[in-house]
Amino acid sequence: MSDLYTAVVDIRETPLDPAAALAFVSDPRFGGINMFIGKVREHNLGRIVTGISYDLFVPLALRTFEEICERARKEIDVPMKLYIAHAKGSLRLGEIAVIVAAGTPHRDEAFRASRLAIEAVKHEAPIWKQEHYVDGDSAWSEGCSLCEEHRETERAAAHGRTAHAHGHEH
Amino acid sequence: MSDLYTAVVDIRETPLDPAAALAFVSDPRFGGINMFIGKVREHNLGRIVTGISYDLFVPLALRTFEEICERARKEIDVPMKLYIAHAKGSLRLGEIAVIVAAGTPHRDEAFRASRLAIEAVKHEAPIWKQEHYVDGDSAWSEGCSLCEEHRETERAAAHGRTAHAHGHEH
Amino acid sequence: MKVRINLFGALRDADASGYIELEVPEPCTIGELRELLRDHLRTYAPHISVGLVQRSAFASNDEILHNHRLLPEHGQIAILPPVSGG
Amino acid sequence: MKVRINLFGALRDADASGYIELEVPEPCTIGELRELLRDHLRTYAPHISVGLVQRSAFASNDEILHNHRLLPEHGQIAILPPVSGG
Repeated sequence: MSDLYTAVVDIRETPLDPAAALAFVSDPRFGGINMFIGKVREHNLGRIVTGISYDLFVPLALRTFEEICERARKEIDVPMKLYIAHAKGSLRLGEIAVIVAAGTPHRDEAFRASRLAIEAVKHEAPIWKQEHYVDGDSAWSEGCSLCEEHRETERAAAHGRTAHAHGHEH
Repeated sequence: MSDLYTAVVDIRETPLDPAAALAFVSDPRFGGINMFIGKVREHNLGRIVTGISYDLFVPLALRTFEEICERARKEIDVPMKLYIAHAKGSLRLGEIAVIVAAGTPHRDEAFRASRLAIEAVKHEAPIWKQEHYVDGDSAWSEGCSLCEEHRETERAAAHGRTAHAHGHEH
Repeated sequence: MKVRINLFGALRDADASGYIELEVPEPCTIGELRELLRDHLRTYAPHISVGLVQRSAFASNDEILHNHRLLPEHGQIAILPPVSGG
Repeated sequence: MKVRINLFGALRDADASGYIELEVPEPCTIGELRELLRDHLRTYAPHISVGLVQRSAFASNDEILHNHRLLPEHGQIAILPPVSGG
């Protein structure tokens, strides 16, 4: 398991660190490293955002990250190091919310592992985003149901377009 | 053009710098950043590699990087910052040969821009890799022809499997 | 038995304490707990949408618990509204 | 006219100086230059494979020059074997 690093980072204590992610996934066996960084951006759905608060159910979030790592390893099936870290707390514009990094022998594998991981973090991990707007208002983002019964309904409603095609943007 | 950064870095002077790449592609408009890093790895095609020398035709390489950036912008068609830097000179095991980074509003765009850029760098930029092996031997890597006449032949030989399906691994 | 339901995300607005305690029959399935919570919120937190409870999952520290599952014995559970990480 | 062909990658092994100078007719197409270079290498650098020259592209500082193009007037050109960056 030392090839997998998963963390929930309380950003009152320390920011997320891309250099640490790169160092973790580097290895003499690996020629390809892919890293995805999610940051707080200025606009969402037409409103001006000043910050985001992230709420997490930490024990299950960490367990979900580990499961995601195991799945990436199984699906891509090459030697691999994976790093998943998500912020907890209140972030300002431009701060890092999530880092996913993958080191693998070749580039295609690194891109695939990193993409798989970030999609799974977004759709499966118990994490909630509350956006704060310039006018002082706040709103919890529309999200992705973890409830299997409900997912089936969403899927049917999407008429099989894709497995994940409900209305919200994420 | 200030949204595009392209460089050939003489690694006798300075190493490639992932932090600089991330800083360059960061922007309040962007929620997604994807970075690919190519490193010298220990093994290639079963031989133990101790280092790689990169030869570049610099003016055309830089022009090619710029063309790649313009193409990414056109194909993906969202606000975007792109960073492409390639090492020139002799690298040791674990050192960085290439960095591609893309900042965009959303994550799918960042992944696509970064992937498009690294594929184009590998297949189109005038760069040559000489591998040095533990036994003292060296070899220039088999590569991808820039010669249109020859590409057609390669494509025909590949029986239309993919547009780029010749025998070598890269 | 008494169960403590820990709240997250938009459901934190249901109670400032961060949890809701309910008296439930024993044994109690997740589906039954969902009904009881819905009734509770209708009375004590009418600003919370019924649809949100419907789209939420219940979970232990280790896994999502679907409607047919039984309540964990230690009487602690989390309710997870639709997620929006990253 | 005299043309200087700058060498890269595996073709550097054709001449330690990093370039080859050839006398060529004027005007001269890239296709004709390719033939002349092949003949030259057959004599002066027989260890270089003819196939490698065939798979190589000629280029100015700005662009690849295909076989039907004319040699640039300043008499400098690069020959680019198959590329392998990244």
